[in-house]
Amino acid sequence: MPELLYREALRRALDEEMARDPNVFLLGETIAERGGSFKVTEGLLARYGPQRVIDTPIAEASFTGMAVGAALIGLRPVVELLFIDFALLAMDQIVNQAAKIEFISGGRRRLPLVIRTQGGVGEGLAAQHSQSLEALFYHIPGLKVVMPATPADAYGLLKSAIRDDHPVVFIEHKRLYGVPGPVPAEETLLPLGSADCKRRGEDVTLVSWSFMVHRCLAAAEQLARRGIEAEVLDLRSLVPLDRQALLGSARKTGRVLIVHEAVRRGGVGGDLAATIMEEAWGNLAAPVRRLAGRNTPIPYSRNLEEACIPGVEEIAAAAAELAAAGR
Amino acid sequence: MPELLYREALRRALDEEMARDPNVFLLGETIAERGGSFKVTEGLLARYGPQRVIDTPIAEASFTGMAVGAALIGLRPVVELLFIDFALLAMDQIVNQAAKIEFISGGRRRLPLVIRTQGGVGEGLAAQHSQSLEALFYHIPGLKVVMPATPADAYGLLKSAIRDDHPVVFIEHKRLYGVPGPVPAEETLLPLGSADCKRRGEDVTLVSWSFMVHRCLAAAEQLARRGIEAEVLDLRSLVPLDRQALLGSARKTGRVLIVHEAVRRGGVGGDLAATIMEEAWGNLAAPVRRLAGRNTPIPYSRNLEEACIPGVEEIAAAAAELAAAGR
Amino acid sequence: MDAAPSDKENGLPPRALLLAMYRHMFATRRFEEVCLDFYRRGLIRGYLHSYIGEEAVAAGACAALRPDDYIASTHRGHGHCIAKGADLRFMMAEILGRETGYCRGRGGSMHIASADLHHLGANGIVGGGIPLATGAALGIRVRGGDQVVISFFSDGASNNGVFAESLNLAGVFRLPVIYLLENNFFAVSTPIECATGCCELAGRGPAYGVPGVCVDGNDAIAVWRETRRAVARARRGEGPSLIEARTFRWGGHHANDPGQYIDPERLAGWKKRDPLALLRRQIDDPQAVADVESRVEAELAAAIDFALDSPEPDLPSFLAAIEP
Amino acid sequence: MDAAPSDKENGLPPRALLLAMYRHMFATRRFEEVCLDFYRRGLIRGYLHSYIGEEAVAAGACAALRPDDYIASTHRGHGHCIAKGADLRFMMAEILGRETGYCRGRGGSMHIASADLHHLGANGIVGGGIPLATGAALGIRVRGGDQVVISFFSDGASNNGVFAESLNLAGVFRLPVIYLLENNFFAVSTPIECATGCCELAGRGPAYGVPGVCVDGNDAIAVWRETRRAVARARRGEGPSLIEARTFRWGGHHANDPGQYIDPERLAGWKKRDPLALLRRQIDDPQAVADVESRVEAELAAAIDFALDSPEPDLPSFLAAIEP
Ligand SMILES: Cc1ncc(C[n+]2csc(CCOP(=O)(O)OP(=O)(O)O)c2C)c(N)n1
Ligand SMILES: Cc1ncc(C[n+]2csc(CCOP(=O)(O)OP(=O)(O)O)c2C)c(N)n1
Ligand SMILES: [Mg+2]
Ligand SMILES: [Mg+2]
Repeated sequence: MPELLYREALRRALDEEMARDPNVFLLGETIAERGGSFKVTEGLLARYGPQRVIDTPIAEASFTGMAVGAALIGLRPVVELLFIDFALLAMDQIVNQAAKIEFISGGRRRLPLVIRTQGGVGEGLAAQHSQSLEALFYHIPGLKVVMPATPADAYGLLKSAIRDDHPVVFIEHKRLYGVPGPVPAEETLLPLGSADCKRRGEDVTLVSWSFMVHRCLAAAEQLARRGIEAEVLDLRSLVPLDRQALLGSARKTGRVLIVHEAVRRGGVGGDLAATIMEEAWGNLAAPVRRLAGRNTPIPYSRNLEEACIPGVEEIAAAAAELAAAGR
Repeated sequence: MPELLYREALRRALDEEMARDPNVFLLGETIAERGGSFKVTEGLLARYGPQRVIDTPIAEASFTGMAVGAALIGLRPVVELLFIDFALLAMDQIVNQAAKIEFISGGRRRLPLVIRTQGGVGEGLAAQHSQSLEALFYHIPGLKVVMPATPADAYGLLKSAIRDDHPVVFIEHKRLYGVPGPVPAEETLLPLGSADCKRRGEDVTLVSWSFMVHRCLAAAEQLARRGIEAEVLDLRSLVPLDRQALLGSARKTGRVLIVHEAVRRGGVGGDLAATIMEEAWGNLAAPVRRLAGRNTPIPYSRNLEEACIPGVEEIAAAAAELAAAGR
Repeated sequence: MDAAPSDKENGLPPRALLLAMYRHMFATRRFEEVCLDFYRRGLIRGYLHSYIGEEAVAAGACAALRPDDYIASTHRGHGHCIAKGADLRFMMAEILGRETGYCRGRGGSMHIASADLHHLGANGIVGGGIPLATGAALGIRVRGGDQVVISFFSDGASNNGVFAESLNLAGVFRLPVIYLLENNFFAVSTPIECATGCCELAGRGPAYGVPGVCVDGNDAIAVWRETRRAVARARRGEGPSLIEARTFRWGGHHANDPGQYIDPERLAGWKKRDPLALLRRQIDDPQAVADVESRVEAELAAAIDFALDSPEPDLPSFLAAIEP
Repeated sequence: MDAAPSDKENGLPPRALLLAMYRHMFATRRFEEVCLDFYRRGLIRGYLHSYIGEEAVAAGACAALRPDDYIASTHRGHGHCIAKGADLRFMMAEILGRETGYCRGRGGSMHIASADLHHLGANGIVGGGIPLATGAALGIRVRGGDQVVISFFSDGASNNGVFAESLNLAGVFRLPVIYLLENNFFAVSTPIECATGCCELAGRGPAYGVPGVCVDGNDAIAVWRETRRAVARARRGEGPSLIEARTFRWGGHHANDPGQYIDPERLAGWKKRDPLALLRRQIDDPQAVADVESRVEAELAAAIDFALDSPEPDLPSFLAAIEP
């Protein structure tokens, strides 16, 4: 399989879908001429022209709303919000409009809309450019939430998101754009709502998504050297959620550690942990544990910044403790 | 103790704090001349004048941001967002500005700001005027979240929120404004972060806040007639959270039902349930259960609307089942 | 702020169009009267915002559209919906929360929408529909075609950021959208002078490269004429327009608001310029008008029967459709 | 768009003020040069937006303020901060992420703020500071006093809704705030003609009842003069002003952006009008200028030493301060 960077995999998905369906078009800030701040859309202006690759002024609320309006008349817009932090300027259009329109119409309208954005800590960008806000969208009926961790997943899930008839918030990670990985040479779609077991193990389950999947895999390697076999489940999409995979692994190992980068309080991990404990109560050897972002805005200084999110050692230590619990 | 309506209790809090501290002022849509859509601010214009009771144009993002700016220079603004749904227009100012400013300054600045708003289902106002969105603020470090259920709590907590040096999102409920209750005649402050046990019981704990507290109390009455003694814990503030009261009651009864009106997926209940199960694992006779809003935008039609949130019977049934579990 | 209209553009609309406009205005007036009555009798819940007094704006503007053009509407949207050709039965059923309504009872008055009518939706968020309309215009451009979009909203919404943003976006992209600002001088109880330092709202257009004109919003023909010009411009690919139509609502903000803050004399002055009476005079054919009116009355009676006979939405199927 | 200035208003600023402006501009220029160098050497992380080329705007505007007046700034904020009187030591320490910085290393370049300086903060959100500045002006009004606020932002931000909303709010409430739009003709790589259909940005003021003027942003004295007039107006309680100052950045959007999209000839033209050279000519006193420059160099050298010698923030105490 050829190797692609995460950003290249995303670009390939956009390219293929734009070639396939003339209703697909892109809009966002500096995505055309400049190819996007993270270079995902590079080259697409040249291929598809300024009618379908559109640079917008800095007006997040309205250009997001415009994508909603275009979707309402049957187009398939893919709008880019440069940082998920900036999605906060467009929340009315995302939550009050995009998420509600299908329901409000009694199911008579379809809203095929993808909102691409990216989040996460890691480049010294401080409190307004480093948030992980998937929980805000996860809570809103009418939105799907997809968060790929690898180039192959980014590719296959973005294609499915574009073909999906409903609004999808597609959250990338700023630290993943330069990460390489194998991507199938032939066209491949991955269904939204299927988790991927990225490592099999019997002793403990690490549940994660996006950038933290890589830390979980690294932690699992460490654990293996200590004789602990961790299963690493990458949820890939939070809505729809692959409950079967989640509960299946939880029942199998009886020990679950949920790892996410977003702040722990009110993070998606709480919902998942509660769900697992409600549904797999009898199979659990210990309560589900959560390792997540600390309850703080993200600081600028390097040494503080890194301490805000779970590290590999920390994951391995928590998993090891959990693996030993109740034995 | 005199009886006041919830709206009157809020008004009294505003009135007393404005009389006490000239830095306190109010701004929002139609709060002055018209006394607010829910009549909370009625009469305050006459007492404090248009300099301190300010009607704004329909520009939620900016007038919320203005409250932040005023707080930054030492005022104590209380800004009203008519519906919590409209807070979605001001999320950048609330989350990227208000919640971050103190931290960003290395703790050198203070932001004494109260955002009053109201949420909830119940008047046929449909999908854009009925949401319960506390989970969005609960997840954001730097914000406090207060949700009173009774006139006395509304009074005492709003006073504390205004005196607090940090941003507080103060969420009222549209169905409570006309509810009466005793309020102490003398000035009283209730600390933020202390839960109130509104009914004692040994068999099962009902954890709730805002409007659902009343349904839990009604359900507890029903349960009592069946010989089940439910404890009803009103959290009153979600941030800060009274962990001691929450875990104490959970350990005592070993059976916890969390009831909230907000959508279950990603609701605050998941976080609380996970926390209780992690911390009180050994004391629980059954997994913590959640009863919450259904995963849908709120419909207009009366029969559908009411079915979207937990009803008294449903709470009583779930609590009874829980009380029987593990016996 | 715009060149003087040519003679041809100042001509009267064809007679059929005049009667169609009147039909929409009369239907709106009567529909609203029935709704207000139903509201007082507890048959309608939630917010009900009456368009009475402003009918000429929707009727005049929509008369300049083709059926395949789009509109986006507001919380005060019944008039737009009727003028875009709505079936009164499905409208009434929606407002009464019935399964047969445009939105199967899920939306209610503030959310009526219909793909068939090319109606993008009423909106409970002030200003919320403006970006949607702008985006529909962008969508038209992307897929090719000469449709246009009208975005209806009022003075209050024009102080919200999305109006400025959208105006700017449409201006720079030269999108086929007409911003129809229904200046009724109030946002709830807030008079326009208390909401802005510059009440000449049409002037906001040029600040973003969009021509702006002000028109008598009680004169359906005047509204039609300006809209027609703006529509033609948009169809030619020359971009957006802003039309400020000055009008007045005859009651409070919603059915529950007595509107005491409205100066009675001022209101009386506006009522003297009743848009329906004005258009009747311009049509100058009492018999034709009476025919229209009686057809509307029959249609409305049928709509009421239809709606009241329709079932409420089915709870089990609603619940079954909710995703886990 | 404004009455012609009176003779007195056209006068030159006092000599001390001229030298103070020059001091701020030179300090900004040199500070930025050091920062760019540190960035390339990996000592500064995150985004670093240089103000080189635009120094006259901040220096001219802040020269019209009292120390107790406020400013709100942007992602491109070093110049504003220096012109408001910042200590280069604490600035440099912040940008290097040290405990001794203005924000104890928590904020970095995009978030410098200081209550002592009456600096409401730089901002990572384009347009984010505009409502804050407007609110500070409201706060001044509420508590009484004659302070004023300057809100700095650039052309890109002027297309965001909060600009229009805030302009309107300040206009209707007649708040003591000056909107200082630094039109540098680009938002990242997007030229202004691609971001708006009307590039005369000062014209947006009158659309909201706020007077707007356009000024040469490379001429510190011209900026000072217009700002002084606007400040006087605001202090008299006559309300807000919009000043569009046209200027140009000499590099890419941030330290990492080569800015290839900038036409080299155009840039060369702007460089010929170097704001520092311009002001030096107006001061016309090489010795005084040299004195200022050498004092700044010494100050800067001390600031660099101070910052590099300062400790990074302490991790355990950071962690201990986090609420559960
Ligand atoms: C974003 C938002 N803010 C506030 C409201 C509450 N609200 C409903 S209608 C209205 C007044 C709108 O005034 P205007 O835009 O002039 O419309 P009109 O009612 O005059 O048609 C307000 C404030 C809302 N629905 N949405
Ligand atoms: C709300 C928001 N959108 C987008 C960005 C990303 N961004 C940072 S600076 C910038 C350009 C700003 O242009 P302008 O306002 O003209 O300021 P200048 O850089 O010219 O000083 C953009 C788009 C942001 N920080 N905030
Ligand atoms: Mg109005
Ligand atoms: Mg710029």
